[in-house]
Amino acid sequence: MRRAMLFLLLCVTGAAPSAVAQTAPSDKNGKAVFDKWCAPCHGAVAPARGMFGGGALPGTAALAVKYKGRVPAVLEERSNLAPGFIRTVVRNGVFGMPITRKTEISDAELEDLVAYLTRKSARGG
Amino acid sequence: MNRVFRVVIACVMLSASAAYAQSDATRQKGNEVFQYWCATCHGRGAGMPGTIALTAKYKGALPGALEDRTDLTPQAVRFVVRNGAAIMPFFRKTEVSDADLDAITEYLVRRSPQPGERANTGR
Amino acid sequence: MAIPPGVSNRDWQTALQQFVQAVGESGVFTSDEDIGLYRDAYSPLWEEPEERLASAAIAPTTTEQVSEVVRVANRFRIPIFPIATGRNLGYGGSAPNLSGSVVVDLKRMNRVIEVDDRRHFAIVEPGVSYFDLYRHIQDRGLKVWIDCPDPGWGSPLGNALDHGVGYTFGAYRDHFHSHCGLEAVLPNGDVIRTGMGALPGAKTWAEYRYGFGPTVDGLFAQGNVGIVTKMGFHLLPAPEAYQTSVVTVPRRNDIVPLIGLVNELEHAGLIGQPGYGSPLAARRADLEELLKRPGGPPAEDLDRFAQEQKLGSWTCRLQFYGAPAVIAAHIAYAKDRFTRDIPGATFEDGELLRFPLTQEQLDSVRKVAVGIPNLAAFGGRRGSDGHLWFAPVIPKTGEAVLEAQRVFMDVFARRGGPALISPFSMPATWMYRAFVFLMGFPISRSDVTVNQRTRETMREIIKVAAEHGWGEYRAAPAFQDDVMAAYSYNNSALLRLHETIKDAIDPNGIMAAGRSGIWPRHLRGRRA
Amino acid sequence: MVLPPNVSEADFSAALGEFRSAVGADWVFSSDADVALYRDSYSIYWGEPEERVASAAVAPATVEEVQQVVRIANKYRIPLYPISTGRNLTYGGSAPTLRGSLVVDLKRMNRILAVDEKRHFALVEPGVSYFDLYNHIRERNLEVMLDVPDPGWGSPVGNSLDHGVGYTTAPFRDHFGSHCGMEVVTAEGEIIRTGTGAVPNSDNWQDFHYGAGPTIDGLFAQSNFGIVTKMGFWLMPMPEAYLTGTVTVPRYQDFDPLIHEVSYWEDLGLIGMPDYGSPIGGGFFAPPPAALAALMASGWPSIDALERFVGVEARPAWSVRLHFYGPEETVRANWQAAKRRFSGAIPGAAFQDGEFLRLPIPPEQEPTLPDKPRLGIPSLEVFAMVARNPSTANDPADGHADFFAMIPRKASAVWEAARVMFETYREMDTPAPYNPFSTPINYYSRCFIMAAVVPTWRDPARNSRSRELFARIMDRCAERGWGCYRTAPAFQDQLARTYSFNNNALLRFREKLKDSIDPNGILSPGRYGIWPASMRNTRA
Repeated sequence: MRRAMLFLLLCVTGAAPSAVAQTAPSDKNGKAVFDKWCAPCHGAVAPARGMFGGGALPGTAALAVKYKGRVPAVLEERSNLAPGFIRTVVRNGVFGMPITRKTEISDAELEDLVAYLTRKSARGG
Repeated sequence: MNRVFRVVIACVMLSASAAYAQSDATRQKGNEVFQYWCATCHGRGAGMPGTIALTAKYKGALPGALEDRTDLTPQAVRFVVRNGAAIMPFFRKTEVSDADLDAITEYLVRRSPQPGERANTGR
Repeated sequence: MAIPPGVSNRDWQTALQQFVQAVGESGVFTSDEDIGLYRDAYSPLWEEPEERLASAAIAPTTTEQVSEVVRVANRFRIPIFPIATGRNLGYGGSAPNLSGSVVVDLKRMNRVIEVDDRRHFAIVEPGVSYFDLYRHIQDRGLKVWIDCPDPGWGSPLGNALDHGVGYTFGAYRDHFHSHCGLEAVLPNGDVIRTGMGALPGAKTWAEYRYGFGPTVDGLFAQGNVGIVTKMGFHLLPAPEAYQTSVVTVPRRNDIVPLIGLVNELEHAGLIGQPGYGSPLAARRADLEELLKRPGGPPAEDLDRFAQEQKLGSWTCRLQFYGAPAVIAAHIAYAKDRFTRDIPGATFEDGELLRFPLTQEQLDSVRKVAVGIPNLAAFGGRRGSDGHLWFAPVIPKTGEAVLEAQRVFMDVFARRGGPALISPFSMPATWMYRAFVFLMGFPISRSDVTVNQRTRETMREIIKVAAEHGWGEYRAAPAFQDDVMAAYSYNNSALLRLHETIKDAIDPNGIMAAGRSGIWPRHLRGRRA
Repeated sequence: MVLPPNVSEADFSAALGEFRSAVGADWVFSSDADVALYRDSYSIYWGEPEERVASAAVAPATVEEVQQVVRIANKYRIPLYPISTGRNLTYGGSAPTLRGSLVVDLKRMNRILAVDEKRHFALVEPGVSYFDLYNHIRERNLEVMLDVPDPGWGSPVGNSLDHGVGYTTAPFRDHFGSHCGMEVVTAEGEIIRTGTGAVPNSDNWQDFHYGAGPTIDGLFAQSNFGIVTKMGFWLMPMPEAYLTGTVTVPRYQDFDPLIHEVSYWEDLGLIGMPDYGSPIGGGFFAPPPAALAALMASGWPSIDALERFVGVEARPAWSVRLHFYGPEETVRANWQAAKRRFSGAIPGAAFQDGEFLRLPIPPEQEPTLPDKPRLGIPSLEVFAMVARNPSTANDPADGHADFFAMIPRKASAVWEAARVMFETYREMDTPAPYNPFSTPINYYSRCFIMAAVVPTWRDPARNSRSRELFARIMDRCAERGWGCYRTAPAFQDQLARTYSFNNNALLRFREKLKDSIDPNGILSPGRYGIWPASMRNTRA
C-alpha cells in the first residue's frame, strides 16, 4: 500500500462511527490496557538514558519530533484523538509501530482503550 | 578366564626366560611412553592410585612405584598391560601399540636381573 | 572370531578387505587377542554369554577414512560402534551395546587442531585425551584452563557426548553444554559440520554454537546417528588465584538452608563446584544402634551425638576463583550469609593459591578443581575389579537429599547386604542445576555372583528411582534400556521420536545399535 | 481470502469449521480484516505478491487444543505456522514463512506455571511475555532476576526458540542455552517432554536439561519440527548490587588488548554484556564526525593514519563499559581488580566509575532508570533507535531488517567487518554508517556482531532497494566466513544457502529429519530454509 493511500485510509476510518463494542466501554479498563500495551512506548516518564541513543520512550519521542510541541507528545495528555484514528493505528500500525492482534488487544479491550484515550476529547466537547 | 587360571598363566610367564635386547633408544622411547600412559597412575608423585595400591599391596616388601622396581619381568609387564589387574583396565593397541609395549617393557625391566640371574624379589 | 549378526561369512570377509583398503592393515584388528582388548574391563556381564563383545575393531586416522569405513559398513549392513578414547569405565568402556559390532576406534585421530587463548576455545579430534589437551596447552604456555572430569585419559569429545562433567565453574562443568560446533560422519558416510562450521571458511566455528536453523548437535550426544570426528569447546581463561573455604553446619536439618545458600552462590557465579560431606559418615560404627532404628535415626539424636563429639552435621567445600581481592570479598560475603542464616556455622579457609602453582602446591592441590587432569579418583578402590555407576538425577535441595537417602536405604535394607547409602550420604554436584546421587556397585572378573547381584540391584534401584520421578543421566550399555524405560512420559513418546529419527537417518541401522535404548527398526524386538 | 497452497476452498472451509469446534468460534480468525492483523508489520515485501500472508489464524488455549489443531491440519494438509507472542519484529513478526499458512497464535497460552526462587528457574507457556513474567516476579518479590531482550513484549519461549539474547552475564544471555526442559506437540499431534520431563512425575524437569539419551531440544529452535507448548528457564539469583565502570584506552591499536582483557572478564562470568564504543568515532550508527569523514574521503585509512588521527584528536580511541552483578563487596573488588588488570595490559588506560545500584530496584525508580534490560527489566526503549527521531524527522522508516554478521572477537575482525559493510553500502550508493571506529555488539559472549540495520518501508520501490542491499551484505559476509544468526522469512532460504559446507550436508540432514518427523509437511514449511519434501523444489 502506498503511503498516500494509507493516509487516506486513516482519514476514512478515522471518521467511521465508533459503536462496535457489545458492552459499555470503560475508561478504567482502558487505562489498564494502555498501561500494559501502550505505555512502554507511549508513556510519560522517560529513562535518563536510552540503550541505543535517543533519550525517551520511543513512541513519545517520535511524536515529540513529529509535532514539535503543537500537541502533547504523551498520548494520555492528548485531547484531540478520534476513536477511529486510535482503532486504525492499533490495528494497522504506523511507521515503526507494529500491528496489534486480537489475541493481544481484543475488540472489547480496544473500545476500553478508545474510551480512555478519548476521555479528554469527550469532556472537552 | 577365572582368577586362578590367570594367576597360573602369569606365573608361567614370569618364570619363562626370554632373551631381550637392550638399547638406549628403546629405553628412552619406553620412558616416554611410560610417562605418557603409566605414570599418571603409577608415577612416583603424590596421589597416584597405582602406586598407592601397590604400596598397600606389598607393604614395603617392594617399592610402590613401578620405576623403582627391580623384579619386573617382560612377561609380567606385557600381561598386565593387555589384561589389566583389579581395577586397572587393559590397553588397546591404538593406545599402547605392540612396539610401545616393547619399549615400556625394556624401560621397566632395565634394572631387573638378566635372564639367568637370580631375581631380587626383595625378600 | 565372531561375525556380526546377520552378516554372511563371505560378506564379512569382503568387508574386512574393504576395511583394510580404507584404513590400512595396521588399523584393522581381528585376532581374538586384539578384540579382547575391546572388552569392557568393568563389564557387569564379564565372561557370561550376554557380555557385549566386538567382532573386530577398525582404527581410522582421518575423517575421510571414517567416512569410508561407514560406507563399507552400510554396504554390508555391519553394525558399528564408535568410541573416542573408550575410557568411560563404569559406563561401558570400549565395548559395544550390541555383540558382534565392529568397534570404530578413534584413538588414532588425536590431533589438537586449535587452541586459542585470546578467544578461549579449542578444537579437537576424538582420540585427544584431557592429558593430551592439557599438555598441549602447558607446552605452549597458553593462558587457558580446561575443565576435566576424574579420569584424565578420557576424551573431551567423548566425555561431552556422554554428557560427562567436570569440576570448575557451572558453565564449564557441563562438557556438552560448553562444546561449540562439531563435525560428524553420518550413517551414509556424508560429513556434516554444525553451527557456524556449515559456512565454508567459517571464522567463528568454536565461538558461536547455533549457526542458522535448528541445532542438531544434541542428537549426537548419547545418541547413534553419526560419528563425531571434531568438536569445539569453550575454555576458561586462567584465573589469577584459587582458594577453598569449608563451611560446617551443626544440625541435621541445617542441610536445607545450607544447600539453599550454596545454590544461590553457585547460580550467581560466585563459586565453582561445591563439595558436600558429613563428618558423621566416618562415625557410623559409633552410631550403629541409632542407625538401626526403624524409619532411620531421629534428627535430635544425631544432633546430640554431633554436639557431644564436637562434630558438624554437614560440610560444604566452597571453591573460589579470581583475583585475590575478589576471592577475599567473595569469602567474606559467603561467611556473612551463612552466619546470618545458619546459627553455629563455622569455616575453615584453605591456602590462597596464586597461579602458576609451586611444585609443592601442585602436589597437594585437588587437581581437578584447577583443571589439571589426573587419575587420582581410581585410588582407594581395592578389593574390586571395577565399578558400575548408578547416577540418578535429583533436585538440588536438602529435602530431596534426605528423601533420596531414605528411598535408597530402603532398597538396600530390603535386599540385605552392605548398604551404599547412609543418612550421611551426599550427592555429587557436577551438574550446574541438579544433584546426582551417585553410587558405585562392585564388579568382579572372577566371581559371577558379584556381578549378578550388582545387576539385580541396579535394575531394582533404577525402577525405584523412576517411581520417585528420578531418571539417570548416564548408564553402561547393559542398563541403557532400563534407564530409557524410565523416561516413559506419554507412552514413551520421546523414545518413539528418537526411533523415528533413528530410522530416517540410519535406515540400515548400522550405527551404535541400542545406544541409550535406541534400537534400529530391525532390532527393536530385542530390547531388554 | 488467501488459501493455503493445494487446499480447495471447500476443504479449507470444512477445516475452519473443525478448528472452530476445537478452539471455539471466537478464536478462529478468518475475515480479511482479522487475518491482516497477522501481517508482518516490518515486511520487506509489504503489499507485493511475495508478501507472506496467512490464510487464517487459530488461537488455542491449551496443549490439548494445540493437539487437535495439528490433527485437523494433518487431515486437510493445511500448513500451520505457530507463533508465541509474534513480536520478533525484523525477524518476521506474526507472518508465516509460506504464504497461505494458517497461523497458530499461542498468545492465549499465557500461564506462568512456576517460578522457583530457591532453585532459580521458571516454567512458562509460549504466550507469556517478558513483561508478564517480570510482573509476576515483582508482585511476589521473588529473589530472581530475568535476563530480557530489548523488546519486553517478546516471549521467553519464542525468543529462546529464535536464539534470542539478552544483556546480563553470559550463561543467562543465551536464552536458548539457558532453557531447561520443554513440552512439544509434534507434527503428528503427540505430546513429548524433553530432558527429565520424560520421567513421569519428575520433580527436576527444570534442573537437568539432558535426561538420558540424545537431546532433541535443539531441533525445535529456528525450525519447524514441533510446536513448543511449555519451556523451562534457568534464572539468576537476584544480585544484591550492580556496578558499572568505563575503561578508555588511548591508541587505535589498543583495541586488540582491550578486547582480549574484556574477554577474560566475560569468559570467567564476571561481567554482563560489555558495551564497546569509541569517543572518536561517534555513536552507534551515527555519522562520523567531520574530521573523520574528511580523513575517510580518500578511502579507508591505514592503521598508521588512524593512529596519527587519534593522536591529533587527543581523545581516547576506544571505550568499554563493564557491568558487574553481585554482592556490593565483590562488585567493588571486581572493578578494582579490573582497573589493575587493564592498567597492566594497556598503558594509558583510564577509568571512570559509573552507577552503583542496589537491587532490586524500588518500583518508583524504575521508569527513569537507564539501561533497563541490563537490570533485567523489560521495556520497549530499543524502538527509540528506529522510531522517528531528529535525524529521520521527515522520513521515518516503517521497520527494519537486521543483518548480524557473526565475527571473531578480535580487533582485526572488527576493522575488517566495518570496512566490508562500509564498502558494500557504498557499492549501493547508500550512506554507510560505518567508520574505522565502528564497534561490535557482544550479545553472544564468544562472538562479536557487526550489525547492519536496513530500513523497510510500506513502499515496494524502496523495499526493492533495501532487499538488494541486504542480499549484498549477506553475500559479502559469507565470502569472508561470517554467517548471520537469524533473519526474517524473506531471507531465510538465501541465508541457509550460505551454510553450505559439503554440498549443503547440514541442510540435507535437517530435511531428512523434517520428512521423518513431519511426513505431511504441515509445520511451518520453509522456516529457516527447511522445506518438506513436497515443496522442496519451490525453495527461493
